[in-house]
Amino acid sequence: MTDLSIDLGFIKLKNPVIASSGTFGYGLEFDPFIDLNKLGGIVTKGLYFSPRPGNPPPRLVESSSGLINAVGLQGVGVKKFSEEILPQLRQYSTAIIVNVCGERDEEYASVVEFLDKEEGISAYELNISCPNVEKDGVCPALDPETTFSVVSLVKKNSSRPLITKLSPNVTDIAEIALSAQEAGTDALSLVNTFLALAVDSEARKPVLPNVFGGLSGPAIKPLALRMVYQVVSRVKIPVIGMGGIISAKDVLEYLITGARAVEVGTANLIDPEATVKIIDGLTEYCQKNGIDKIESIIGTLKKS
Amino acid sequence: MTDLSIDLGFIKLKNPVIASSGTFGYGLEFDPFIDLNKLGGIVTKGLYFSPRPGNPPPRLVESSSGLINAVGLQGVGVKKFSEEILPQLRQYSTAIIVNVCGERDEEYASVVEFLDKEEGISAYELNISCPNVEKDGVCPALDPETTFSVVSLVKKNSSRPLITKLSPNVTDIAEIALSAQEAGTDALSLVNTFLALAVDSEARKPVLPNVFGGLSGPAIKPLALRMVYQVVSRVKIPVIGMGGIISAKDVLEYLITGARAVEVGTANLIDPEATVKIIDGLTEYCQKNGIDKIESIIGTLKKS
Amino acid sequence: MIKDSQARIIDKKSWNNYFLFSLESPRISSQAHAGQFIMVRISQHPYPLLRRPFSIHSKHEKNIEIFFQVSGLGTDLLSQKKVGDSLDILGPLGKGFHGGENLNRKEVIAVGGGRGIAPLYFLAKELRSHGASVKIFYGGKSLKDIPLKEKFESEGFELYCSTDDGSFGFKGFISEYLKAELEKFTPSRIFSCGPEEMMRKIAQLAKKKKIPAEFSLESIMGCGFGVCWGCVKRIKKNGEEGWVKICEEGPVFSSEEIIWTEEEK
Amino acid sequence: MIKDSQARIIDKKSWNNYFLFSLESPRISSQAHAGQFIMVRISQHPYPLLRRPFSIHSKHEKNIEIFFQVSGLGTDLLSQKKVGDSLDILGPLGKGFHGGENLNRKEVIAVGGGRGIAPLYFLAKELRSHGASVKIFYGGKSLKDIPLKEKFESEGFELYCSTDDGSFGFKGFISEYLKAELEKFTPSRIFSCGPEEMMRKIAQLAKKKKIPAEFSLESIMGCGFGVCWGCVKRIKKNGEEGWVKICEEGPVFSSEEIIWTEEEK
Ligand SMILES: Cc1cc2nc3c(=O)[nH]c(=O)nc-3n(C[C@H](O)[C@H](O)[C@H](O)COP(=O)(O)OP(=O)(O)OC[C@H]3O[C@@H](n4cnc5c(N)ncnc54)[C@H](O)[C@@H]3O)c2cc1C
Ligand SMILES: Cc1cc2nc3c(=O)[nH]c(=O)nc-3n(C[C@H](O)[C@H](O)[C@H](O)COP(=O)(O)OP(=O)(O)OC[C@H]3O[C@@H](n4cnc5c(N)ncnc54)[C@H](O)[C@@H]3O)c2cc1C
Ligand SMILES: Cc1cc2nc3c(=O)[nH]c(=O)nc-3n(C[C@H](O)[C@H](O)[C@H](O)COP(=O)(O)O)c2cc1C
Ligand SMILES: Cc1cc2nc3c(=O)[nH]c(=O)nc-3n(C[C@H](O)[C@H](O)[C@H](O)COP(=O)(O)O)c2cc1C
Ligand code: FES
Ligand code: FES
Repeated sequence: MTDLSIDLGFIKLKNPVIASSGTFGYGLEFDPFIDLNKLGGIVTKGLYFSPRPGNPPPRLVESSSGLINAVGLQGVGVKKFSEEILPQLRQYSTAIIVNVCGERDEEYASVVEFLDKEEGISAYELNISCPNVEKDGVCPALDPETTFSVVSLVKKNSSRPLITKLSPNVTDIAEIALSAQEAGTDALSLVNTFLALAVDSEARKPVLPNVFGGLSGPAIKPLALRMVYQVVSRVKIPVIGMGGIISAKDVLEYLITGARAVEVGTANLIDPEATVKIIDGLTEYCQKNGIDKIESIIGTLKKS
Repeated sequence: MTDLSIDLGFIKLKNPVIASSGTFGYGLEFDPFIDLNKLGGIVTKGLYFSPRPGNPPPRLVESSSGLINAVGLQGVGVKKFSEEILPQLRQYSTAIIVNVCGERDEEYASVVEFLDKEEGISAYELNISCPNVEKDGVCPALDPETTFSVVSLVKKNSSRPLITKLSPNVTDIAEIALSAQEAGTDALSLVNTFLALAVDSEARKPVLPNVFGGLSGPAIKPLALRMVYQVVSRVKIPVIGMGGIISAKDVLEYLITGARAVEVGTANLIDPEATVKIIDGLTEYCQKNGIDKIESIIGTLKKS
Repeated sequence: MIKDSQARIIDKKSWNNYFLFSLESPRISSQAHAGQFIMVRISQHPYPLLRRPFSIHSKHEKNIEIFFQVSGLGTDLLSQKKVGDSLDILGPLGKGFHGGENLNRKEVIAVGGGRGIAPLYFLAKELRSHGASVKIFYGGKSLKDIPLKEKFESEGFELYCSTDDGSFGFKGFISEYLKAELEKFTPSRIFSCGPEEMMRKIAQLAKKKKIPAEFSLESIMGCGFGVCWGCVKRIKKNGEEGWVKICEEGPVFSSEEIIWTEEEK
Repeated sequence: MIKDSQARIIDKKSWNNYFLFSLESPRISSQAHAGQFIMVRISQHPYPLLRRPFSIHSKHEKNIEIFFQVSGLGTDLLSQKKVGDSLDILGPLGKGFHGGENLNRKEVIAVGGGRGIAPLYFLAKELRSHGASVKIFYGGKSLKDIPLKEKFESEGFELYCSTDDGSFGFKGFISEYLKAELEKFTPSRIFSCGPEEMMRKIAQLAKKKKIPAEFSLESIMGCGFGVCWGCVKRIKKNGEEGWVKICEEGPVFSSEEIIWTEEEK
């Protein structure tokens, strides 16, 4: 029997495969397609304190092996989430992680404060890295100080483990990672989407009314994997890797590089069974290669 | 008659399509395939003062719609370049731009000093942004101060126009652009490749012995285009855009966004006729749309 | 919602750049209603990346049909698939058309423009099975853009065609033809699918004449099953206006629900 | 060097995951020498992105052949092309084998492992046309990995086969078979193409026996025509050692030129 479980310290996952925020709805939408109990975890769609309208359409545009989105974190707000969605999610035996958003540090803190009273949440993922909320792609994760400020405030207000989600749109992601670690985050997840522009050459205007969007999907994998590499060697806390994962092989690359778990995003849109297929692929890989515990491959990347 | 010519101020190009450094050899290799006189310009392979061995193989790995390279600027050095290559290149009537490299600021300066005595060079492109020379991807273009220092030194030592090539691996590329402008560069070209990692999950090691490589090709286009957008609104000097261009439509997107010319890289490897086909495509586009001068579309992106 | 990764193409017809595929997918077929759609995976590789949405054009026992126009890379690649190939599809998705009941002896109109005709064949047959008498208004740029003409005729639907260039039927937009005909009679309902500009005009007509109307909207879709929030349109429901996912709540909405955006170009 | 974007596949054979394509490309055919290769564009879209290199397996008037094994995505997609499809190819590239002259009555050996047999058919015919008597050593993992056996036999070449599992011919590596045979006679030249490990062993044998030898190397190629510096191997030429582009200076080098790297795994 292959053991796919992963210990993040503050939480034990059935396996390293977590569905990523914004690409998995509130989780329940996948029930017709897969057994949600099989997942390592689910990160719910970005949640602000109040309901959010999101950006005007078009919100999506495809690029070569990539997807650019400017959804702009449309969502239901904490109240509706707690009353209508969480009770349903609780019934599944998988880690429920809530992706927490805010316009200012205080909003992040109040989301966490509100949710702290609710049961059935395993951890918070602090989304300080969404590139398509403010017009110019600015977000707290671009700077070590703004990162420190929001992470430490939220940590103070939360009784649950905190995963801080980093932005790839920086010169030195390890610097931001260290700042988040210093501020008390329990883990890091990386990366959020890459700031991108698509231009409609016929209309001579940006395809997205928001101008910028965030690039995700296979196109970004080599960049995201590099960032995981840069971060794991510098921090002590667990790192959850993501960006362009569509197969078990992709997951192995992240784990070998040093991520302790991964999130699968865009792949869910293309194939609602993606997460489960990947988990099956991991089991198969371990069996073929005589690996009893998948944890044993984490961070085994040889110096070249 | 459609006028594809572009005035960069310091140099007039036949058309906005320049072959990019490192993907076009020393230019001559394309002679069997295309008429080099048709190009807007050619940027030769990165040139250090002395010959350079480059990195051990494998140097290339393909990713989804992208190419990761760690060639490491293997090259012949200024002496052989001036004696054997430049005399042949001079015979073509297209702008010859030499991509200048250096391990320290002084080496950049001495390359330029040496070449200043040679005829037939239209401009230098200062490559301060190659991510696969130093093991960790560090290069001068990651920081406004190191950028300022090398650009101003080279500018002092050069009698020719200077194009500074920027790195995409930064938080705020406009800040670096402004620093290069202040240091006296005549133009900017962006972007060089994105710092990337490919992992061989079977061997559990990086695919490239150099560990990191630079990602180019269609995968990066939305990111590169975004950076051109961010830079053109902040600087006064001309911007040459590049990243993932494979068609005339891609070029139009860059020009509309505000680039005054473009460089075509990876596309040359896939199709040695790529540049000429793109130029033909631009002519066709202009004719169809009643555009007399292609310059008229530069920077015409509407606010969304 | 079912994922059928082995929906075999059992028949293929084409007219210029319009294609009709018959897909064997018993489970999807058994659940499908008019106005619902499927998401088709074009490639097993990440290029093109996303699935593409297509209305269910008709169903016959174990099979469903899609009718599409080549409009870009994805549809181009799809059009090259051959009989015997299998497609990976999700469906039936969305809520489809609503007004299919109590139509006995009533006259209803379905207006399709270009590829927008796709869902109206299924709808027309469903409406007829509910007792309605269905008139089809079918517009295209030119004769070659109304390839389903014969198909509707052979099923005995009353057909009103228009072409922009006058190469067949009424010369002008289908909305203009409809406007002229609405002077002569008043249907109890209008259903429509096609370019947004066409649908907006029809919505205005329907409003003026106080005819209930439903429209099938298009949007770029990331997933088709409600998880990406990519496909929203401005919709007013229960007095509240907001960005509503058309893959989940639509793609069909009534004229009162849709906030038409102004032509942008 | 020619770009032929319309090289039509006029014949296709296959054995398990080995494929033989005959391509109509008169201009490339007329210039081709044994050991040269072509770069094949797999997709008109950017996935997979790069062309893939294949040795010229043979030429017949207007046609060239390639023989390849499915080893990944690119070769998999290539194997799905059909007779009548056109390929976009560049060639002939590289310098090919050198030792093709003054071989009258001389005995030479060509050793191929797996897909590495590809260039040796063209070579063997060229060598024979220069008067040499050619022995072919052909190794594979199993019988199914030496599909060109009959083809060489029917051309009358003396064939020595080995399989790792002993399912056909000598049981063991082809280099071991060669070693055993070299006890019996000494050829005037050895030519080889196949896995690096195999070629290294053959180079050692050749060196010990002082037999001049040439090897066709493989490498990941970005362009195939010398502009990306991606394909380098460690080569010593005129006393100088360095990273040499094998697409331009090779892919064939003599044993003295090649600096064999140690097995890494
Ligand atoms: C619910 C629904 C049902 C549809 N039913 C049909 C149908 O039955 N028959 C048919 O021919 N077409 C239908 N469409 C439109 C069809 O999905 C698009 O034509 C197709 O996705 C274009 O893909 P492409 O790769 O060929 O084009 P691309 O190269 O992706 O784009 C070409 C053009 O099509 C637009 N486009 C891309 N994706 C979509 C999309 N999802 N919806 C609308 N426009 C898009 C792009 O903005 C661009 O202008 C439907 C769309 C929706 C949302
Ligand atoms: C000069 C030359 C001539 C060749 N001739 C033949 C031939 O006649 N018949 C034949 O079957 N094969 C030949 N090859 C090898 C062939 O090019 C590769 O098998 C092919 O490129 C793999 O592509 P892929 O997309 O199927 O595999 P990928 O998915 O790209 O990779 C699969 C495996 O193949 C390796 N690989 C990828 N590209 C190359 C490459 N260019 N060279 C070597 N290994 C590679 C990868 O590292 C990986 O291990 C030749 C290679 C060279 C350099
Ligand atoms: C449509 C869409 C919506 C997203 N919404 C969120 C979000 O609400 N919160 C968040 O932290 N990340 C969001 N993301 C980012 C993803 O969670 C993930 O970080 C990113 O897509 C990279 O992973 P991938 O390449 O596997 O998609 C979104 C991504 C997409 C494509
Ligand atoms: C194989 C290879 C070698 C390169 N060598 C150089 C170089 O010597 N100097 C340089 O400034 N850029 C070099 N580049 C970067 C390209 O000039 C270009 O900036 C980058 O590839 C992005 O453009 P593209 O997506 O069109 O390829 C190289 C790129 C590739 C793929
Ligand atoms: S297409 Fe994803 S939510 Fe509608
Ligand atoms: S493959 Fe590009 S130089 Fe050899």
